[in-house]
Amino acid sequence: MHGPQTEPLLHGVMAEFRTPEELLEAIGAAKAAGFTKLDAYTPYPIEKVLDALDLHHSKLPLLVLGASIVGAVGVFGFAYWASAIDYPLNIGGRPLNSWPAFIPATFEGAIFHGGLAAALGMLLLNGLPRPHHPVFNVPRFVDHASKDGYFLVVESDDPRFDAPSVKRFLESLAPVEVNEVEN
Amino acid sequence: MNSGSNGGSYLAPESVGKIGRIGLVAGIAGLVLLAAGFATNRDQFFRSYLTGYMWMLGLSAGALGVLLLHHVTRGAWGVMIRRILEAAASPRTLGFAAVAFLPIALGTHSLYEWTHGEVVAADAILTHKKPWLNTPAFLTRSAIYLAIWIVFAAVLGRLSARQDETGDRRLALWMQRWGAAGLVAYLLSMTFAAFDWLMSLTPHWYSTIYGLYVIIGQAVAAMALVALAALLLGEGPSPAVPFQPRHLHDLGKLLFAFVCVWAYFGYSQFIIIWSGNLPEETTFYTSRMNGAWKATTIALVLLHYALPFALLLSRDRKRSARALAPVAVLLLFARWLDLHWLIAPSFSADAFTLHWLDLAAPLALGGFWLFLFTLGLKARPLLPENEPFLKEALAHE
Amino acid sequence: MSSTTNDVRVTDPIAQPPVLAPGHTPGSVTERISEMVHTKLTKTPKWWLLGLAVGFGLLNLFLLAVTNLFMTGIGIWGNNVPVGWGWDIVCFVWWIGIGHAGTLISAILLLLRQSWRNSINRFAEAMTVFAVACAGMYPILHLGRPWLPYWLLPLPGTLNMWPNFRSPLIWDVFAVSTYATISIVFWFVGMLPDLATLRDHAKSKVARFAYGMAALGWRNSARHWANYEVASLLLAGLSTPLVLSVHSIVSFDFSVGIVPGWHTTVFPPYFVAGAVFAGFAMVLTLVLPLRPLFKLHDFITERHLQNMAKVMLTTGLIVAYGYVLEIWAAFYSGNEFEIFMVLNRFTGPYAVQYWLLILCNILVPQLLWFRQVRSNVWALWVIAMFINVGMWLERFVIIVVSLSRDYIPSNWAMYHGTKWDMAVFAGTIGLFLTLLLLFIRFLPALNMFEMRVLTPEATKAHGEEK
Amino acid sequence: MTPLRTSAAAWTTAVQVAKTGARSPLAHTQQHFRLEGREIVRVMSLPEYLKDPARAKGHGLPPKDASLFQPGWEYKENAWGLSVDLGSCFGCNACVVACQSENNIPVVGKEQVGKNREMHWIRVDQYYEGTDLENPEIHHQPLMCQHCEMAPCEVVCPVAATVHGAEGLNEMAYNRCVGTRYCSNNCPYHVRRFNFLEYNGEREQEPVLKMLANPDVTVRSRGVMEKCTFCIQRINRARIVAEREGRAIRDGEIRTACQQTCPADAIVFGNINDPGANVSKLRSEPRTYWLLEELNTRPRTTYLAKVTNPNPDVEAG
Repeated sequence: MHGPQTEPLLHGVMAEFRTPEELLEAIGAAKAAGFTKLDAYTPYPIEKVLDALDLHHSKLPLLVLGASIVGAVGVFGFAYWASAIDYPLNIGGRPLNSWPAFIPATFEGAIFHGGLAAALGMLLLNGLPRPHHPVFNVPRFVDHASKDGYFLVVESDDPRFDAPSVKRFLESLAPVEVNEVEN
Repeated sequence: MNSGSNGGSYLAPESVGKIGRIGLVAGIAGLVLLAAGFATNRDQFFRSYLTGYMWMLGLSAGALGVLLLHHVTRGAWGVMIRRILEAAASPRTLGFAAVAFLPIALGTHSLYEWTHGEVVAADAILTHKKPWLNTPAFLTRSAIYLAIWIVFAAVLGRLSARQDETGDRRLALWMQRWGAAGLVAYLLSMTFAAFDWLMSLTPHWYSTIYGLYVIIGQAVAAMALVALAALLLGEGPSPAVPFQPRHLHDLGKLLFAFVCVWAYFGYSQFIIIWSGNLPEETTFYTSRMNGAWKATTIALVLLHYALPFALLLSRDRKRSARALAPVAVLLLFARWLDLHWLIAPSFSADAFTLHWLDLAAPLALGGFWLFLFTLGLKARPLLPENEPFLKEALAHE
Repeated sequence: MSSTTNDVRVTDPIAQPPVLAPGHTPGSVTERISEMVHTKLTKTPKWWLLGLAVGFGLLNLFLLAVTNLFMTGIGIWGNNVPVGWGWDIVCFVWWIGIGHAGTLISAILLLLRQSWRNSINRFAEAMTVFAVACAGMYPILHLGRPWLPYWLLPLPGTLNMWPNFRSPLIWDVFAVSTYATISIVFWFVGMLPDLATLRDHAKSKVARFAYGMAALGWRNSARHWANYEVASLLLAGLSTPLVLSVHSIVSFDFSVGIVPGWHTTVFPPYFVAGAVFAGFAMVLTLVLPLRPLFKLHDFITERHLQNMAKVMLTTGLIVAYGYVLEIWAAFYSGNEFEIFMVLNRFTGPYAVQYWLLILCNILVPQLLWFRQVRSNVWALWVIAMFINVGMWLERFVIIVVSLSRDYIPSNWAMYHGTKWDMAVFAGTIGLFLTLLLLFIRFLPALNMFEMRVLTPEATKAHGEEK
Repeated sequence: MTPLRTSAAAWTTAVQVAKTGARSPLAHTQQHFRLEGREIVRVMSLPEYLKDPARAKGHGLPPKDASLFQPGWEYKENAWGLSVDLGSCFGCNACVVACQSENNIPVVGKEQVGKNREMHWIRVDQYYEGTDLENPEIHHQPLMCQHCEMAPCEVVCPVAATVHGAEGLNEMAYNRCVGTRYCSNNCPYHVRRFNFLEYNGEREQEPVLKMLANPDVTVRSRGVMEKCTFCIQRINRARIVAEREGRAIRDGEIRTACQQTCPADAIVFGNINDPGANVSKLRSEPRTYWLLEELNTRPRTTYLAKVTNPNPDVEAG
C-alpha cells in the first residue's frame, strides 16, 4: 500500500465518456489491466456499472433490520413499563399489560428507527456529508457529472497507480477528456 | 424429473401427470374416509367438510382473484404464472367446487343455527335476520357466487385460449376489461360468500372486515400454490417454464405482502373489537383469546404470520423455488389452521377439537382438486406464447 | 367501455402513451427541469407571484385565526357536547389522507417497479410532506389547552405520568410523527442527487452554496449509488406498511370508539383506500394546471393521467365497498343503534351532506370507466374536485353526523361550523399553497435523475426493461 | 278519588296570540324528546309489573366473561353506587341546581346553551310518548356520569386524565386534561362537560364572586373536561371523619348534593359492596336496570323502572 504520511498530490486520474456503454467498456478494460481502485460517476444509477464494480454488498439492510428491532422492542418495552410497572392505572377496566393496544406504537417505533437508519446509514456508508471532494476540481466533471457525463476514475491508492501511465491507458479508451484529479 | 426437453413449447413435464395421479389416489382415499365419517358422525362430518371445502375453494378462488388482479394491472409478474393461475381457477376446478358444495347445501341444518325454526322464533335478532338468513336465500346466493366465479374463470380461460390461437393483440385489452369487472364481482361475491358460509355459523356475530380477511387468506393460499407449482415446473436442466430468480423474487414478494396483509386485517378486526369490548362482538374472541382455543390462536399467529414473515424477509429465499417451497407448504397448512380456527370454535367454544375427519376432508377435496389442477396444467402450453408482454416478462433479467 | 372506433384508429390496441415524450436525452431532461429553478428571481412567472400572494394571504388569516383560538379558546369553533369533534378533525383526516398518494407513488410504485412514477413522485412526495404539516397542526390546535401537546409524548415531566398507550390518539401521535419524519427523510433522500445537480448548474454563488450545503456533497459516485439504491428500496419497503398503518391508525381514532357509525371493523382498509383516493385527486388537482403552466407535457404525459385516473377509480370502488358493507352490516346486525345510524344518514338532518358525498365519491368517479373521460384533462380535473369535496364530506358524515345522533336521544343536537372553523381550514390551504409554490420554485419539482433513467440512452444501458 | 283537571283544560281564561314578526332563538338544553323506541326510560303499568316485576330489566348486565379482559378489576372495600328511581322523579330539576352550587359549575348563559354547551353535571331528560300530541305521556330521567366500571371514556384519553379510582369511581384529573374531547365523544351517555371557553373568568376576578365557590371543589379552567364525581369531596370528608373515629363509613353518611336536595328521594347513594346499604337493597329490586347495559360499560348508577297506574277516569277525561 501507499507509504507516505502526507496526502498524495493526486486523487486519481479521471476519464470522461459519452455513453454508459463506453463507460462499461472502459471499466472492463481497466479491470483487465489490473486496476482495483476504480470509481465511476454516472448521472443516474446504472445496474451494470454497479455490477462491473462489484458494489452489491451493502450492509444497509442488516443495519435497518437491527434498528427496526431495537425500535420495536424499545417502544413495546417502554409502553409495558410505563403502563404496568411505573404508573399502573385502572383505565376503563383494561388490564395493566394491555398488549394488544401497545402494538400500533410498537410498529411505528420499528418503522421510525428503521427509516432513520436507512437514511443516516446511507449517508454514513457514503461518507456524507462531505461538501467538497477532489473530483469537483475537474471543471467538466462539475458541468456534466450530474447531467450527461459518464466518468471513470482510477484512484491514486491503487497499487498499480502511476499517473502518466494511467493517463496514457485511459486515453487509449477514446474518452472525451482525461484529467488528473488534484487533491 | 421432467424427461424430455420442451424445446420452448412450454409443455407440462411428465411429473405433472404423476402428481395428478397421486392427487387422485389421495382424493379417493379421502372420499372413503369421508363416507365412513358421514356414516358414523354426521355433525362432525359437515363441520370438517366445510373446513376442507373452504380450504380447497381458497386455492381456486384465490387464484381467480390473483389472476384478475394480474389482468387489471397487466404486471409482468403475472405473465409467467398465468397458466398456473388459469389451471387453478378454471371452470374445471371451480365446477368441481360447485359440485362439492352439495354436501354443504344438504347439511345446512347441521351447520347453521339459523336453519332451526324454533331457535329463530325464540330469538329476536335471528328473527330480524330471517329475510337474509333463510335456507332458500342462502342456497340461491351460494349458487350465484359459484356461478360468478365459474363465469369469470371460463371467460378469462377462453380469452386466453383465443390469444394462443389467433395472437390478436386486442385480446389483452379485453382481458383487462373483464379483469376489472371480475375483480369487482369477485370481491363482492366472495365477501358475501364468507359472510354466508362462515360468518353465519355464529349468526349473532358480525364483522365488516371478515370478507376481506377470508379473501386475503385465499390470496395467500393461491400464491403458496403458485410457489409450489413454480418448483414443479421450473426445476431441472430443461424446465418447462424458465423461471428466473427475478420472477421468483416477485412471487415471493407478493406472498410476503399477502401474508402481511392477512396479519393486518386480522389485527385490525381484533384491536377494534378488543378496544370496543362490546358483548355483541367479543363472543368471537372470548374462547379464542382466553378460552380453549388460545393455543390455536397463538399457533395461528406464529405459523401464518411470524414464521413466514421472518423466513420471507430473506432475499435469497425469495429467489429460489426450492427455498420458497417449505414456506409455501407451511402456509398451505396455516390456511387450513386459519379456517379450522374460524369454524371449529363456533361448534365447540369450550373445548379444543380436532377430529380425524378434519384431516380426511382436505385430503379428499384437495386430492381431487390437485388432479383437476394438473389436468389444467397439461391442457395448454405453460406460457401464453402470444401474450404481448411475454417477451418483456421473460427478458426480465 | 371505449367505442370500437377508438380501437380502429389506434394501430396497436394495447400500446400506451409513453412515460416520457420521445427525443429526450439525460442532458435535455436536466436542463429543462433545472431551468424551472434556475430562472432569475426577476423572471419569476406572474401566476406564481399571484399564487404566492393568495397563499400567503390565507396563511396570515391562519395566524389570525389561531391567535384568536389560543386567546379565547376553542369555543370560537362550533364544537359542542355531543359533537366534540367537528371541522377540526374532519380537516385533520382530510389533509392526512391527501398525503397518502405521495407515499403510495414514491414507495409502493417503486416496489412494483412502475416507471411512470418517476416524473410525478417528487411532486407527490412534497405534497405529502406539506399535507402532513397541515394535518399535523390540527391535533394540537383542537386541544382545549393547546399549549400542552407535549403531554401526549412519552416525556418525563413534573406530573410524573406517562401517556395512555391504550388510546388511539397516542397511536396517532406515534403514527403521524413517524409519518412526518419518514416522509421528510424519504423526500430529502430522493432529492439529494437533484440538489447536487442544482449545485453543479447554479448560476449564482448564493445558489451554489445553498444547494451545495443541501446536497451534502453528493457526487454521483457509483459507490454512492450502490448504497443509495439499497436505501431507496429499504425506505420504500418501510414506507409502504407505514402509509397503510397511518391511515389505519387514523381510522382507529374512530373505530375503536363505540359510537355507531365509528365502530366497524372494515374501517382500516376502507380508510386507507379513501386516503389514496383523495390523495390522487389532489395530485391531479395540482398537476393538471401546473402541466401547462410549466409546459411539462413531455414529462407528465397522458399515460400518467390515465394511470392516476385508474388508481382513483380502483380506490373509489374500494371506498364504495366500505359504504355498502356499512349499510349491509347495520341491517344484518339487527342492532337498533346501527340501523338508526344508517337511516339517519339517509334521511336525517344531514341527509343532504350524505347524498352529496355519495354523488361526489361514488357516482361521479364512475365516469372514469370511460377512456375518453380519462384522457380529457378538463373532465379529470372536475372529477378530482368532486372527489376532494366528497372526501371532506365523507369525514364530516362519519364524524359529525354519527356524533350528533348516537345512543341517548336527549343528547341529540346539531353542529354548525363557524367562520373561525372555516378560517383555520382556509389558512391551512394557504400554508399548503405557500409551501408548494416555494417548493416548485426553489427545489427540483420533478425527479431529474430518475427521469434520466427513462431516456432511451439510459434504458439501453440498463438492460433491464423498466 | 275525584277526577283531576287535566291539561286539556289548563286555563280558565281565553288568551289570544298574534304574530309580531320578531324572531328570537330559544335556548334549550334538550332538543329531541322522542325515545325512538329505545329502552332508555323503562316504564311499565302496574298489571305488567305485577305479572313480571323484572320485566324492565331486559337482558341485564352481560356476563363477566363477555369481556375480553380476564380477570377483571375488583373493588374489595368500598364500591360506590347510585340508584335513581324513575318512578319517584317528577322532573323538578332541584338536583340540577344543587349540583351546580355544590360543584362550582359555571352558568354559561343563553348563547352558549344555544350552542349545546351547558355545563350541568346532572340533567333531567324529558321524553314524550304516546299518540296524543296534546296530552303526551311524559317521562323524566336524571342523567349524570354513570361511573362505568369499564368506562369507554377512559380508554381513549391519550394522557390518562380520566382513570378509575380504587373505589370504582370514574375520576377526572383536571390538571392532566389537555382537552381532546375524545372521552366526551366516546361516552355513550354524553354526560361529560367541556369548558369550551373560560367560563369561570368572572368568578375568578371578582373577590366577592370567588367566595361563592365551594372551597372543597376545584374551579375548572378553560379547555378541560369535567363531569359528575359522585360528590367525591363529600366522600373524602366522610372518609376522614370515619378514619379519625376508627370505623367504616356508615350507610347514609354520604349524601350526594343531588340526593340531599331531591324532594322525592329518588336518588340514593352508597356502598354497593355493603349488602345492608340502602343502595344495595334498591339495586336488588327487580325494577333495577342499567342504562345501555348491552354496551357492557357496567355502570355504577342504576335506574329503577317507572311503574304507572293511571286513574282510568283521568285517562278518559
